[in-house]
Amino acid sequence: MLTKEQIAQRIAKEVKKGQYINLGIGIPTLVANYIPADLDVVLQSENGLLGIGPFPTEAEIDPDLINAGKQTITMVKGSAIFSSSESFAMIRGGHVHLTILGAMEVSENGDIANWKVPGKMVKGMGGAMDLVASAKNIIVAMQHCSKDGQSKLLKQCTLPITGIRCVKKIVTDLAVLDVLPEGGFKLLERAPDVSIEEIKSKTEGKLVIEGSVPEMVF
Amino acid sequence: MLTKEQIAQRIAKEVKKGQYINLGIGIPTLVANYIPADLDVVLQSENGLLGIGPFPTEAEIDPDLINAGKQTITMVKGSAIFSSSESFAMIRGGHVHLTILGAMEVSENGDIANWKVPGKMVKGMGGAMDLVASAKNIIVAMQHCSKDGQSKLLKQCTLPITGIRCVKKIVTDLAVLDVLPEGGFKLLERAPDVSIEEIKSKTEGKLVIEGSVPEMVF
Amino acid sequence: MIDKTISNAQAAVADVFTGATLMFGGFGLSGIPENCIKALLEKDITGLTCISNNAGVDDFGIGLMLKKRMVRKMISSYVGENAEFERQLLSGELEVDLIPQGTLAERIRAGGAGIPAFFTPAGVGTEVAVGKEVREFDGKLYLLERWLQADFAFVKAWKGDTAGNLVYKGTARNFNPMMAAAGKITIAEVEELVPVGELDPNQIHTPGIYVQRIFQGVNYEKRIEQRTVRKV
Amino acid sequence: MIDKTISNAQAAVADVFTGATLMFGGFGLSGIPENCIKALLEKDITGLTCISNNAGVDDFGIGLMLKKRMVRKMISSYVGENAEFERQLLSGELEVDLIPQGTLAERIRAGGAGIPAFFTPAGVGTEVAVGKEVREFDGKLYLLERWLQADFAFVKAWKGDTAGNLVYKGTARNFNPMMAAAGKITIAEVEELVPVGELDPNQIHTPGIYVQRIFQGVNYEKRIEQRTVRKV
Repeated sequence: MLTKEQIAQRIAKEVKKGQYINLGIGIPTLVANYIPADLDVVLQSENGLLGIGPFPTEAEIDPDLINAGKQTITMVKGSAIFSSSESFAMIRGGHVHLTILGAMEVSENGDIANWKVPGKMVKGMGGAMDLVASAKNIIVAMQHCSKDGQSKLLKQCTLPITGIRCVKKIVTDLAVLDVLPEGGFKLLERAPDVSIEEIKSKTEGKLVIEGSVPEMVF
Repeated sequence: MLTKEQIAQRIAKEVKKGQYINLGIGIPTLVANYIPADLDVVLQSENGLLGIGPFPTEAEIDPDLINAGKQTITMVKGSAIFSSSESFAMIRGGHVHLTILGAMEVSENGDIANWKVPGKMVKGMGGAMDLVASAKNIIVAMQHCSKDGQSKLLKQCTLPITGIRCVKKIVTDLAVLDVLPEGGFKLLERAPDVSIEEIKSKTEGKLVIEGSVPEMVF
Repeated sequence: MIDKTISNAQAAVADVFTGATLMFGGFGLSGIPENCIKALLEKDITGLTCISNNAGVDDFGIGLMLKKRMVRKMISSYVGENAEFERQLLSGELEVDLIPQGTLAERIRAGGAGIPAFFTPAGVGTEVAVGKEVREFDGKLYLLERWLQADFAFVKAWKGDTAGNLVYKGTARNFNPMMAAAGKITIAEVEELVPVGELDPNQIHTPGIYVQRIFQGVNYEKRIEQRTVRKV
Repeated sequence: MIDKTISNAQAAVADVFTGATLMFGGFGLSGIPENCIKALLEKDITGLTCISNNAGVDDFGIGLMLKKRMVRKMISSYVGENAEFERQLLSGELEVDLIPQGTLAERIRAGGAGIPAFFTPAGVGTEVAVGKEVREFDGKLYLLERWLQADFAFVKAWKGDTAGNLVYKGTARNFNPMMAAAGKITIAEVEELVPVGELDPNQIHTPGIYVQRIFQGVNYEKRIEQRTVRKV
């Protein structure tokens, strides 16, 4: 089973040179730590920044410079600041190459649920619905099962969904899976020491296995 | 009968303090010469400038600073530059208080025709259709009759129209007229030494005359 | 150019009325019009509809207006960093309209730009789509969304001139420029108010045409929600 | 950040193909991508659809592409400062789609912003409305207009950095920022190309995300159409 850091590390391998990337809160944020500098990627923050840098030192803190998680940040060289409407024009227009975000459920046709749990206080979808409706490539980082052991890879989402037919790839603590255009989770890689049987038993949606399924290599 | 300069001078009296104004090509451009400086109006150029200044001296000419008529211009203090989409956002959003433009025909319900003559080379509407569809107040500056003596204040436009029910006021070489919400040209003022009879005979559309019609005062 | 300076926040908000629709710039607590919010808190008005990406925190920003029960409805993309908010929502005192952040930004932009409606893909197939027209363009589904406008828009800029031209700083820009254009009356508070001619016309973020009143704010707290630092 | 520098205009336009849809920034001759137009003139391509507010003059700008009969269709708001243009139009060699300037600007902005269609009042009741959906919102009539996108967008900026961030100067900005966002491949030519870090992030007009190739142009003529001076 992968740790959160390892999930992030594995997702980082999906990143290509020169991409513009939006990272969601949680595990996706950790991905930044594993992207090699020579890939020259640019991180977008939907509150209006291209070129997120590392967290600031105490001396560098600027209340006028935060990320979408409201954390203080810095800018890298070559950054650009813009308004929220320009930011989502960028997202909606398909200019952001890759969106990495967490999920509570993903269905076998690529629907994602990650914003609302009936009966709990609803905080809002923020930019998630815009991101999943528009990004060219969407990778989900999540645990394979919920805390009470239920599969999060489902035939159909049970929670209110954030977007339809949008997730392209999922990296969990157990596996890497593609969402097939015709529906179904195609098993690409296993986490070290995790058996295909275990993944089968923990995937409620249709699991497609073709040929051998290698262990992830880090 | 008014000269073009006098038409411009009369229109300038319609301008109110602090207004943002878009001036079309021709007589409307001349209006700027008659607006008192203490009215603090701001002239908008739809190619992306608020705050048109006087024409430049030879030394001041900058090819990167032109008006919508493609003439070299200068900026006044407090100007702002923006893109064409922002410029028409401003126009379409009703932020420009007053548009003054020329016309080939105006109908008694406020339709305007000023962009196309069938059989002649069509150059395009430029920003005229956006301006007339959106401005809060539209004043037309034109000759009362065409060169061949036909009235330009009509029951219905005969030329392809630029916009419907938009003209609020007309200043011609003969008269100042309001376009009534219920239709009809209400005669407000006569040019010096022009009789009501002459205006009647040269206005094809419905002319409304109530009470006395004073001569213009300059 | 006309001088749009007003003496202070109290004067700027004097005519804000019960039941008005208000827009507030800011993302989280960054770039919020602190002075105007404080001045509104001194007024005896209620039943407000507030359009703001977030709803402040319990003891700062719009959260203080919620606590004083001035707000009837919030239109936001993300709320509830705020316990009083949750209480009022559950008790039915407060109504909330949650809107995808990009749709919120674009609806406000449309309000300022005279575009009554547009199509966007965000929310297709979700509960956000309920009651909305869905249309296919080039094989993809989109929702029809309407513009948002406000009686008063409150924006915060870094610098401004007396003609209302504004320059923002960093990610404190966020929703401020669109809101400036979408308010019938737009009130700008700035950290530094300068005479016309001092700001470079090429570098204006919000042209003064959108701003009806401007003043230099005082005592900016600029509270940070998530102070995150790296070890050195 | 990735370096988007390309050696020169010839290399930048190498893959522009016959039948492509192209956007050109500029208003009149101000802010046009002079170097890219020259490089396109050297190519053996035809059947182009050109989206540009104007169509140049007989011996400069897009006018030269018309003269070489590379253009099948112009999409513009105002054309015909140009005799050859008129001749081709009357002979049927050239097709022209005339669009109100604000609608043109917004359709391009929509193309970059992922908005497939929007409502605008410009053209209601005129021949521009023929064949278009008309809908009433709040008592006013609007037309439904579609986005515009291009295979290649050519933009001209004052300064740019190697990551593609652009800053324009004066009214040479005009259509350039929206077109930068609406091109599948956007090629920016700049008067001065600087290393990343030299442009203030707060003052970028076009963020580099929209730009795929950038180069420093040479020999800018910046021809003036209406040289108008005042007496001193």
